[in-house]
Amino acid sequence: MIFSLAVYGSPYTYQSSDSAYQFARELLNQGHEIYRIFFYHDGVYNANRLTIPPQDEINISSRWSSFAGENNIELVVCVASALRRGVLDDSESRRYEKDTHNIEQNFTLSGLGQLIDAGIVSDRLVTFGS
Amino acid sequence: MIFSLAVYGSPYTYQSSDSAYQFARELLNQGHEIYRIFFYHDGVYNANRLTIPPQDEINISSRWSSFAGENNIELVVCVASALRRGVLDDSESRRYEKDTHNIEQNFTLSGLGQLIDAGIVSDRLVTFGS
Amino acid sequence: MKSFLIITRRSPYGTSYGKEALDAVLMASAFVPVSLLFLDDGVFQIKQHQDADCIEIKDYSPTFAVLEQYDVKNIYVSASSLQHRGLTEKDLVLDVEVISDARIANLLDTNAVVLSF
Amino acid sequence: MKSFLIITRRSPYGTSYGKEALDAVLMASAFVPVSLLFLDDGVFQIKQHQDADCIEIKDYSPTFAVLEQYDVKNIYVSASSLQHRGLTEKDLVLDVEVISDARIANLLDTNAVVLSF
Amino acid sequence: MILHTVNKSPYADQTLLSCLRAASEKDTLLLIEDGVYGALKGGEYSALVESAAPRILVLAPDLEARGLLDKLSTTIATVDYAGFVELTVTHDKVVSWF
Amino acid sequence: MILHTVNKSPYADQTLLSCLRAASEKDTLLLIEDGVYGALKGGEYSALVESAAPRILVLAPDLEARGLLDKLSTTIATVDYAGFVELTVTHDKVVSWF
Repeated sequence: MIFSLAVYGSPYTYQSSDSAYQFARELLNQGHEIYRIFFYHDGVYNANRLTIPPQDEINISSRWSSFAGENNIELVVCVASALRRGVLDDSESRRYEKDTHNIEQNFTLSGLGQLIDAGIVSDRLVTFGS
Repeated sequence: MIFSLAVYGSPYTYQSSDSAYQFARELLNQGHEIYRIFFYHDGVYNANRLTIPPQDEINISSRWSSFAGENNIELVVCVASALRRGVLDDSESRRYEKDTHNIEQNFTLSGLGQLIDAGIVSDRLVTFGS
Repeated sequence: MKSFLIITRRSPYGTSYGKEALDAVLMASAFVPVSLLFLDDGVFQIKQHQDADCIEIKDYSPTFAVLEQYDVKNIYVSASSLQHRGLTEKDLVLDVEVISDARIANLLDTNAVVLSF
Repeated sequence: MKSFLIITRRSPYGTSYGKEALDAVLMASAFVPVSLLFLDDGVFQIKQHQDADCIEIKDYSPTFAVLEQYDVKNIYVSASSLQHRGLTEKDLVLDVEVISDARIANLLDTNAVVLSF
Repeated sequence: MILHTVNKSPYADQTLLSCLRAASEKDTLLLIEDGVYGALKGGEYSALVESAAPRILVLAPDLEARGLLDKLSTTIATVDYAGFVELTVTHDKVVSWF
Repeated sequence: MILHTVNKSPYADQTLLSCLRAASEKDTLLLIEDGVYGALKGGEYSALVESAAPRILVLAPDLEARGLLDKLSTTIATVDYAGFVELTVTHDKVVSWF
């Protein structure tokens, strides 16, 4: 089956990104396809590449990034949610004349339409809320 | 009287930073002193200088920064909370070999001891939770 | 074409979920048939007389009032949620269909995709 | 010297508040007399047999069990919170004083600073 | 004498109930943010709040923002931010429930 | 046939009650994250959950993480993440309550 996931919780604060990751990994184990993982609300902070967790804890944004890279999965961050919360890619950073960007590799900023599209295209859309 | 505030909510997502700001402004109106405003939990995102709110909305991190600058108030961000959530100053950024930092002017990263100290020194410590 | 049900369960301003639900409704309405359900504290999203200027937050409740212009025709509010909160239809900014819990179960059943906020 | 009361009201892992309360207790204990109160879902912080490895989150409950070593001697748990949840003292990782709601009101009164998480 | 603040709706969350269990008669409860929904008249929690032992107040700007001035329980008084600050001065400490 | 997930403790939050009001008899409820506290035996919400019309399951790793294996209500079965995924396949859609 084709799945998409939506993640709304900030990493390290809410369990929702951990749950979404465990669920996503199990989807691939069972041979399902992940069409898209969409980050909305405080979930956009999952894409912040500046996170430095303690050494005995997992780096959540790197974990998503490796997972997506290895399995060719789209990680889409809602651009409107991300801009107001200060998660920028290179192009938004330039457009708004900021001196840097902070988005982790393999994450893409895009519109909320990508969440609706994920709902249309996927057999199942599973939300991990906060 | 001497006041300190603690802010735990992420900006734009929870009202707690708005409430804390309104309260802080009124403290000064009434002639009280603000010893420190301490950002903990997802409140550390208040210090992210990369936020780009829509034009008809307030920039919460700039608002804190101006308020602190004009009134000489200490804005302290819990360093442990901030590192794991990816809010870095120049020195932490270098220490962990990141290529940039994202802390807004007039915010300082420091230890959780600064919250305890604020409780000891201030006549009142008021928490704005999420 | 798959139909979407969007549910808003949170009160306004305390968290941003209400605003984000509204954005999702507007976006979805451009592509698919959308129903919107105000449930639990979500019913407060459409309470009349909101004025968030006084807390320096942007007031988005007027947009809920004009959703019909965006082809969002199926707008529902939970009868039990209103009743628990001492509210009636007259307290709301827009005409909505007030529905029972059984009808809500039916809405969940008949829409292909359910997004909750 | 001002005394601090730290209250933890949230369950573990769903949010990080429990871990942050623990950090605050450890920090405060270096400077001031600290009391710690487990209230509401906070009582689940000290439920025995936790093992967060299975959800790949760091398990901090063992630190609660050794708080006495950090000079945190006054550790309380709400009797009504335990009872509502079907728990007893025997379910907990450390020896705590189980106290009534009236005693909790008294703790709030007698400590100079109250931090809640 | 404690000023308790509560920022969660009792219709969504148990925080107000928990605060009421711990508060003393001489304390004051201030409902802020989504806590103001506790000040509604005619709702499921109205009787409980109206008969609570501590004095209960509500933060006017948060009430007004949510369009609830016409729904305020008649036994509950409002304060603005100036009043909120004054309450923190006249009480010995503030305990936040969230 | 719907799979409902609930991730909030009923002792803190009304979300589980709300889900139960909206769920049909033929649906399944899966308690995840802090939702697993709804599966406790001997608590205030145990009778309600045990007598609920829809089938109620609990996510084992979240239960185990919280040290609740010894407190699980005898009428509630557990599933692991593999079982969670299978439930999303065997039900028509997933509705998340949080």
